[in-house]
Amino acid sequence: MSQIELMVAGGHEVIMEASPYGIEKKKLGMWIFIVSDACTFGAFLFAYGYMRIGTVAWGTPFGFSSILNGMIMTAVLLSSSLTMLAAVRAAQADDGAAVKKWLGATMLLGAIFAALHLREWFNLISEGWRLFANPTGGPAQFGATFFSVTGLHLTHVITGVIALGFVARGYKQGRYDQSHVETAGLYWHFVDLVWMFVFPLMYLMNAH
Amino acid sequence: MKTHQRIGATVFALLLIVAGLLRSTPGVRATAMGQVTGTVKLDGPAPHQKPIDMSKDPSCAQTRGGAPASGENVVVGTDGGLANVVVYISQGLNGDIPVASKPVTFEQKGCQYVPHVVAVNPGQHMTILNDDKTMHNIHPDPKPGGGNNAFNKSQLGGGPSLDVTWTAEEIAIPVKCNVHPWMHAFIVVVKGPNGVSGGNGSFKLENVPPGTYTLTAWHETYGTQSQKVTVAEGKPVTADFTFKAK
Amino acid sequence: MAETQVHAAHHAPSQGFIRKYVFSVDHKIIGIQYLTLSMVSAFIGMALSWAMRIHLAYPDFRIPILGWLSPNGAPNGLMTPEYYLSLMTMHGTIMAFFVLTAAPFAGFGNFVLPIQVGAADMAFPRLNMSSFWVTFVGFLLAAATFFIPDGPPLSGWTAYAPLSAVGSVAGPGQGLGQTLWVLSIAMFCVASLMGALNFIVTTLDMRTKGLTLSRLPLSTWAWFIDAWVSLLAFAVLLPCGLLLALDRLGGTSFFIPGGLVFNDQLQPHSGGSPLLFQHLFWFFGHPEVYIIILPAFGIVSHIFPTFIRKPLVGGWKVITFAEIAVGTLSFVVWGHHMFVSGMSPFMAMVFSVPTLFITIPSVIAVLVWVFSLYGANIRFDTPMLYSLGFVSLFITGGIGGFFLAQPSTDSYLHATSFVVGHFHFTMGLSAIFATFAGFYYWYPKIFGRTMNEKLGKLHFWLSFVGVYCVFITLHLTGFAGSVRRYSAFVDDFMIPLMPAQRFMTISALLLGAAQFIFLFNAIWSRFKGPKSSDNPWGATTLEWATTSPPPFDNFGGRQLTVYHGPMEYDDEASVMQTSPEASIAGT
Amino acid sequence: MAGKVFAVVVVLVTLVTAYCVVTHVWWMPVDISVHGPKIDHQIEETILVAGLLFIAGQIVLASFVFRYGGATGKPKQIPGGAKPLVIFAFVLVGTEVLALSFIGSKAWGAVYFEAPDPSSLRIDVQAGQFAYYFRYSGPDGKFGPLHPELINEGNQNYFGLDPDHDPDAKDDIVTAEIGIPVNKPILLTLHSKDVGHSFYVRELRVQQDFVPGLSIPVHFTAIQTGRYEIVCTQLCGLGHYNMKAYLSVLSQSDFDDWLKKQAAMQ
Repeated sequence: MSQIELMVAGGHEVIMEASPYGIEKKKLGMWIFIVSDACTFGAFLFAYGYMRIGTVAWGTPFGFSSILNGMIMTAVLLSSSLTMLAAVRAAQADDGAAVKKWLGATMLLGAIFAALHLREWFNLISEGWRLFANPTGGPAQFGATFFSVTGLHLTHVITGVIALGFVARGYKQGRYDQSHVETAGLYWHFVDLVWMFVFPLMYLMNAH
Repeated sequence: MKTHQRIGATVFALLLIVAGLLRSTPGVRATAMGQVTGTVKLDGPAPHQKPIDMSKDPSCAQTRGGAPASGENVVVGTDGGLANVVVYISQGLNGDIPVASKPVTFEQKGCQYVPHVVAVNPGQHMTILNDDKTMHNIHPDPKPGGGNNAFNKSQLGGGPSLDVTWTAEEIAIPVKCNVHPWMHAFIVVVKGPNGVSGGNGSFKLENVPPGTYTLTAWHETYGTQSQKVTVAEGKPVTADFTFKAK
Repeated sequence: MAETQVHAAHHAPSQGFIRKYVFSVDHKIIGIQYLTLSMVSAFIGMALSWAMRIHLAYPDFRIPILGWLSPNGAPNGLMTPEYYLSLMTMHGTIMAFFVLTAAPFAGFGNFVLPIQVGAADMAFPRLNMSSFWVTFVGFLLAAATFFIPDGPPLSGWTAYAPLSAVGSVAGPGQGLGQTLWVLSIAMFCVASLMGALNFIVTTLDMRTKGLTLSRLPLSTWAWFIDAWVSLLAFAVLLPCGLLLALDRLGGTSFFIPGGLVFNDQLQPHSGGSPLLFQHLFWFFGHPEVYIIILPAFGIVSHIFPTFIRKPLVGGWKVITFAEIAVGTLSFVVWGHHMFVSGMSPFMAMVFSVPTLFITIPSVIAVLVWVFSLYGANIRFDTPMLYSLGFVSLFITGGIGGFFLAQPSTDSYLHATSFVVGHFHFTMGLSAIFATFAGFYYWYPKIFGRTMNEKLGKLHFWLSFVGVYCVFITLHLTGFAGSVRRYSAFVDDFMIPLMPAQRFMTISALLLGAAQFIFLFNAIWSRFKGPKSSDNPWGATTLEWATTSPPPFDNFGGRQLTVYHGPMEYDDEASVMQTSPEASIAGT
Repeated sequence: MAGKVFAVVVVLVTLVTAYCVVTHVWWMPVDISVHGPKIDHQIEETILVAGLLFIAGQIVLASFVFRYGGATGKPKQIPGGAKPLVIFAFVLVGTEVLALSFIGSKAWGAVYFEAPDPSSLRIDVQAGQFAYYFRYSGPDGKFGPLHPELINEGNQNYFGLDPDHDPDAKDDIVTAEIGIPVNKPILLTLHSKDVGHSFYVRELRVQQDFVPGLSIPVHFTAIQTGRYEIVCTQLCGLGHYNMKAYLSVLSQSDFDDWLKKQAAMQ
């Protein structure tokens, strides 16, 4: 619903000027959030880079299977961006069934990503990696940075899956409209984009 | 109603008095207490104790009146008497072991701890005094999980005394002052009678109930030694220890 | 959260005390809540500074109330060194975050900005409410540190690692107290980010018809720029705090290097870098001082035209671009806090140049204010006096910056009381003066009553002179090498400075006492002050185009149209922004 | 009225401040280092530049407030509008800050970019809560390696030396006070055993933080004998205010005697 319709819905005959940039306020808010969140991720990755440069004998625990797992995760997350795109398209076309279908697909892919990621985590943990421990006896910085950076990303993914669930339900019940789907889509693409930084930095650079 | 209350109150008061009397009766049969005395000696040359440079805080030298200070890890008196050895009963005490009622004093004087080693009972009060013009922080560091709480607290020069108690037995809690890093001391928390050897190596355990005990001597550098003693009513027993210099 | 529901809520004020005054989504109530929280915090912070100043100048003076509050920290009312440092840490934290960041930005911004853009509320009212309540929880966490056995942390508001990261081995207060502190700051970050987001979207999206960016009131401009700086800076402090919390609670070593020995015991950490903490902290920390001062710029630039009865020199553009330049440059100067920290000396020079160049936009802003007075008809109401006081303090504070921006001179003055004097002038008292200006200015709008002018002026004179007495003296003792963050002066070197210490303490006590005049005035006028008209100052912006206090939806459902910029003044004449009359000042 | 009072107060405050700075009511102590005069000169230079801005700014503010208080006729803008102000700020202040950057960076470079003299006397400095300790390499000219796990302040092993196993550590001399020969280049290596500390000697015009995990070099030459305070300026905990040591600048022969005496005390 645009600003103009909103004002009418509020019972006012006066018409408020539409947003100067033609962006609905939730979407604008999401963009601003993304700017801020990018800074947060940036600071985490800066800390990682700082640690990485300053540490001799950095632990590189990832073998072929982990990298393969990471590639699959990347593929899954990228596909979820595509399904998200389809959901937004469907919302724009006002195709409720399709929105439901594509949002469901996105959530499923997000959940698969999270599951694969957690599998990787548990592998590392069973190998003895912790936030503060390196099973090979070297510096513990890999564990600290890997778990915190990917943990932050994983939190974003899981939050996203839950949020998509709310959006899907709201859309089905008619409380939410296309703008909500688009806003959620913005967030989802951002989470994907972040992964495009996290994957090479945290996985590829730590392959032995 | 009124009478009931009065009777109730009287009964209650009587009960309190009886309970108090019971409580104050010592668990051990009141007999004449024994005493253990002895001397701790060091066999061999005493290691060199480094002099301490206190120039960091000029007020230390002032309070010392220019008296030089040196490390106190091994303090040997005349005739090879070893000071700062805690002698206590490590086995044989049973039942309700009384807690010494007199507080021990632990002073900071001339930027050193006096005494360098102090022994207390769990629950016994310890009075910490700062006789210096400068601020000290008292920083005991008991083993984690041992029941005693670490703390780190400053005490201004001439400031009010601190009152501390320890809850669990612990042989040698190190104490430090971070403002004057050379300052260190040990607090030994043991149950029952105990004594710390003085400058000539002599010590005394008072109020030891008759019985057979394992007597243990602990020194911060040389570790522990034990021996059996039998204490009879009202008779002083002698027990000597000799530590071998490393 | 359907849009329609929120929208409907704007126009039907919630019923019941709790929904109306406590968990209110009304930006005006939230603004007042922020201002109240700041005022309480400010008096707490001031009391802490009193205690510290008394202790410094009269070390044997007993402060019984401290002995009662913390028998451990101040036995018999005599402060221990660790308690002094705890009070200092909390003074810095409370003042920097809960007063200086909260009052001029979140407080006035919340109350005024939506009205100034002609909106019924902020873009996201519920988010706005959460901002305040998250801030409040953060405040409670910080305040709670006073009541835990170990006391508040003592690592300063900058919480440098590893002192703040290793836990209680580093000293009293570094256990639970420091953990609560980190959580409190993380809360504050989250709240500030939500607030900044709301401010930006409201300014961009909620403006009424005809209110182009070039017609925005200068205060709105400043809040808008400030929101951007907040958004980027707090987004970095948050991870900085999270990593610090991980070091403290998760056993990581982001900020803790290997080989540390506390109490003769080797610590289990390895591989971290204390400099990483400093980089992350100051990447936030320097913009933070501009987060504090930019709203002050805005408030003063907004008040000036009303009381000089003409537009500022250069119109909205010069001052606004100066603010944008300051905000942008603030992100590339953080290294000047680290000149003597072991950072590469080459980097010191790299950071020195932008630090010196940030002077240029600041000087432009000052020149705009000063030269706007030329040929004016200045009215000296209390808000204007405070604005003029702000300009004077800001000039004085800015001058100290020259010394601290150059690594060579900073290497002598760093960590002396010169720095303390400098930042109290620039970001502390300047921002406080602007806040007072805003308070006296908007009070009639907020409460519908006018504050007592005589008491206001008395408050101003005492404050103005008091500030100079205290903080110029700090500069001077700094030249003499008096070191900051000392809980007592035992050096041979510092003892000759004791007369200066006593002078500052007495001045600070008087300065603080003057604030009670303000407190009395603010509370008394709320109930007994003369009723105010809708536009008592003859101002032109939208907040004066509605009743005092404004109705629930700000304009009673009216949709305003804006025809002019905010500075339509010409002597007695002025044209409201909403008036279709011809422009008289060409804005 | 209020405007006139304001103007008078501002002028008074400005004059008193300027007086205090110019007459050095509280001032920097005597300078005893070779590089110090460069820093002092830079401070004087900055006082001149910034002081002029300060006085000019306050006086102009005061005079405008004095002159334009109340109704003085139809308001007018300054001739030329904001352009001259912006140009002034860019050109004059810009030149000023550029000049300060250049001259200041020379002073900075002279202190920090100059390589330490190879013949410098090397001294290790260890800071910890809340004291400094200093280490001289002894006759062999070599510092023994450090073993943090061996640090035991009660035994006065402040650095964590292991003289029983490290031959280089055998003759290391650890002192609580730093003695240096006058007119000889000194190279300190700063390391901290616990938290951040700082090494500040006002008379030397040296202030440098200790950063745990880093070894930071500092070099200087003292040109005047005497005993000076070293104080900590980086908040390090409850004993921060009491964390200090003394620097003794001695003649070469006094220094040799002093070091011998310290060696005997090990």
